[in-house]
Amino acid sequence: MSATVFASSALDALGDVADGATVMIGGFGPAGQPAELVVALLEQGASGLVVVSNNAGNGEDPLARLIQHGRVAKMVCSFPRQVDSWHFDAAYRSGAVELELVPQGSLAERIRAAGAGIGAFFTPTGFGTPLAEGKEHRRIEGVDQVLEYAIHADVALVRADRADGVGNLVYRKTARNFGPIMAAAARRSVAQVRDVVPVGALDPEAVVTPGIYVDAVVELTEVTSTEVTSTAGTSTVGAVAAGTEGLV
Amino acid sequence: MSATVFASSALDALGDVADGATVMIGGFGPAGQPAELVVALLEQGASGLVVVSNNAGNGEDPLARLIQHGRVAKMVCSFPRQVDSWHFDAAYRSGAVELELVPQGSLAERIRAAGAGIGAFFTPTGFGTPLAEGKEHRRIEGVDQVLEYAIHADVALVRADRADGVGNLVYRKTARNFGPIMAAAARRSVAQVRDVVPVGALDPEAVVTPGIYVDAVVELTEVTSTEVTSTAGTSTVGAVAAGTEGLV
Amino acid sequence: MSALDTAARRSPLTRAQLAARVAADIDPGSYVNLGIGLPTLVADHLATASGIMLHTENGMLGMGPSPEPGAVDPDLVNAGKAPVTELPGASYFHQADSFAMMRGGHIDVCVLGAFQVSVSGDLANWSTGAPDAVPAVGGAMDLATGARRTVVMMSLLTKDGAPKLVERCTLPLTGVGCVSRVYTDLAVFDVGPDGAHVVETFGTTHRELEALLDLTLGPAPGRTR
Amino acid sequence: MSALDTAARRSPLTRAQLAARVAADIDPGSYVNLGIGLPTLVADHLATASGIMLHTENGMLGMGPSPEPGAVDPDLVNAGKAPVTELPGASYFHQADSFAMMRGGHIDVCVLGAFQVSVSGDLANWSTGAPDAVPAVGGAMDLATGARRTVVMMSLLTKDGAPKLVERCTLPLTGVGCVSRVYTDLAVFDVGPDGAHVVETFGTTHRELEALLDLTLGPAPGRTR
Repeated sequence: MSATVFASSALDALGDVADGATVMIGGFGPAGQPAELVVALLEQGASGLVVVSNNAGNGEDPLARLIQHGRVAKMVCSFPRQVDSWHFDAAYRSGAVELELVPQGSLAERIRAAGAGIGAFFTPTGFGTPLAEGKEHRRIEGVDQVLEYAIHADVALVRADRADGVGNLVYRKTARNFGPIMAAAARRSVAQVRDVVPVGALDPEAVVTPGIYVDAVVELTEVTSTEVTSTAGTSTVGAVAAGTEGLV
Repeated sequence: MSATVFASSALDALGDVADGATVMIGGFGPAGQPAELVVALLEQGASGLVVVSNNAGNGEDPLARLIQHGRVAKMVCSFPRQVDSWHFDAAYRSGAVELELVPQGSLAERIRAAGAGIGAFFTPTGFGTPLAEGKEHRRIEGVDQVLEYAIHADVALVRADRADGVGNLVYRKTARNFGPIMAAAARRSVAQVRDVVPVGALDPEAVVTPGIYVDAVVELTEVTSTEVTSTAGTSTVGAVAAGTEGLV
Repeated sequence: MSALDTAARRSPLTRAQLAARVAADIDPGSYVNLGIGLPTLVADHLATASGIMLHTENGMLGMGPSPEPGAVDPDLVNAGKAPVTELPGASYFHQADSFAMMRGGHIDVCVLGAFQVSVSGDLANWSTGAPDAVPAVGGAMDLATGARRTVVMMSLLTKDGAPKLVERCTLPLTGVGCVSRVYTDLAVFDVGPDGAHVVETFGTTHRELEALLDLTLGPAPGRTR
Repeated sequence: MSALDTAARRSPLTRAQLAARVAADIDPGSYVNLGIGLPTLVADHLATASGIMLHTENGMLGMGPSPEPGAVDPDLVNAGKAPVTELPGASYFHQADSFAMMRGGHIDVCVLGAFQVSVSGDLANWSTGAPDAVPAVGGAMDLATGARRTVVMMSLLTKDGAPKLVERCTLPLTGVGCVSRVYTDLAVFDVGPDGAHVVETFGTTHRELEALLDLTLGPAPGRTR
């Protein structure tokens, strides 16, 4: 990709997104979610979107509102059901949004495959389960494996910690999650960062996303993010938690 | 893998290698080659080895000598022919060593696949060429692709720059090359490093190979390495260089 | 096992005792993933000197316990999206690398919760099968099949008293034949191609378990029934 | 093109002029991979202010020129294993990531040498087909098919005077239909599904080229023959 552009607002960085576009949105819940870029996408107005993201929004966060406002035709994700994913729940139950449920590791690897020019791969994950129904499979070296295809996107929205002047990115802790692979998988990648530093200020050995994967950067010093609950366990979500309710 | 062991010599770090074992050896030419570990492999005595390495030795370096001494039954590599690869050349022409030639990117991806639990993948590289003959292929999203399988190993020998007390590794510049993916692809991975630092001395954001992939580390402060020619161009090697000899 | 007093063996295990029992089987220096929910309790029973490193599939090795109030970092969370801390020797990586670590068989032990486990080691822990539920899977399938050793930690019976160790899972599967051991409040079982074997009982007997579960259970290895 | 004076167009290009001609077509801010051998000369003709970043497939973006004598770092080499330097904004990555960058279509331009190129854009640059040669491929196939735009830089004729732009490659292929433009000492050609078109000539004519190559060549886009 050609040189990274530095934008003065999230909306400028976002640029044009067509109706029906496939948009990858980074983050694992609130950690690493590019909240301001998703707000810009809300403002920008594109609809009929296919959104690829691990979760389907929490509470009233921007991704949840994007779904609430009927802008998302389909979600490709691994864990849409959370304690506070009411907007997705309602849209899904009403049939307003389609869901492609993908095991998290297969989702990650399919996104990586797109960025890496790999058309498809065989993975053991999901074999023999409902999520592999209808999918091609074969036994390789004694292990049954399912064929999974690359997921490409038109636009990726990610949040990083810092960018340098050529668009190299570094992240913070577990907020790294989907950012690096999504930035590589989309035709156009947009990063919101806390800080833009001069070229040469990032250690070349520690760059996580080389600038080649980054088309636009916007510096947003005041990154809002949904509050993380401060007590371990209270935000424990989903099937396994529910499954263990009956214990002892 | 369980906790990383810190050995006092390359031979101790190497441990037992069985005859017929598949051994991955890091490095791109001399850069990143774990020379002392290959010397230890020479001493250790295993034969009938399948060696996975980008090149097949330079001059009298340890990998070249391993081939010279008849210890290698098969090489899996992308670029065995170099100006100074006389030991491999002789062994190949005499039929003493078998060669599986793999495009460099497919070699890297097949090694990564082994570490990542991916059985096989479709890649456009090599389609329609002699290196894809007899391989399964199909058209995915309009691109013809070849099915390539993971390459596993019994042992990986890599060179890193520093290790911390739990086996996390960082590399130096382009010596990183095959180290990280080979360390992940082998049942047992051994790293020679210039320096062992205390736990906590490496930035968790900049660890390249987490200690989970490293079974043994040996600190070798005096790392010998084959001299790199000091003038760009004189070590230019191989087909393309030969192909341009006729120009103007 | 050594962490449990003999009294515990004479009655069903509490959640904490069960967590201690699971922890006692984890070798020092292991790399471990603890599934969300009940398995997270195991962390409290791992000796700090054990050198055990915790993996969280959202992209970290060397995960530490919950932070002190006021020290919460929204960029540092576990797979349940709860705040955690970083221990010395930690490392961060992206999602594809994190699941490569799981799928590639590098995690020594993964401890998961379950709705059902079959005697052959099939696991059902991601879907209740309720037709109106919003489906969600997360990393459950990758965790189940990726680790070198996947064990389950659960109550042996549902709240309604139905067995969760079963001949054949009736709920949607997470993975086929992936579980090797099942730790419950009433007993520890090995499961696999040879069926279920009782390893240890807590306040019950082999015969009572067979009646409770309506299963034929083999004896622990090296024991006769 | 602007880097060449008009005199150059009246005679075959020297290697340096050819390198300048290739460089003139590379947009500022591009990410570029220069194959080993002749294409490395292109680096000398890229304006330092152009913001062009060089990729070397052994694991680096932001590669700089050869070091001063005495400043050679054996850990910092290019794909030809010759020592290079690091420019500000550089980054390092492992081999799988480096070839993902190539294969995934992220490199804007890749400049390669060739033994033969066909009018449809097939490339042969890794094997002379000699039965006694030790085969070696390196990154040639990945480079040929991975970049957004793959161009070839070569002499139009072999030392023996045989054409290297051909109807159909007779040497083992590196990639099928992967080349879009061919820069030679005598002319620049576009190649692809519609066959070969002459873009520009140096000291020769369209008609002379057709005779020399024994090919039917289309005119440059927007021109009649």
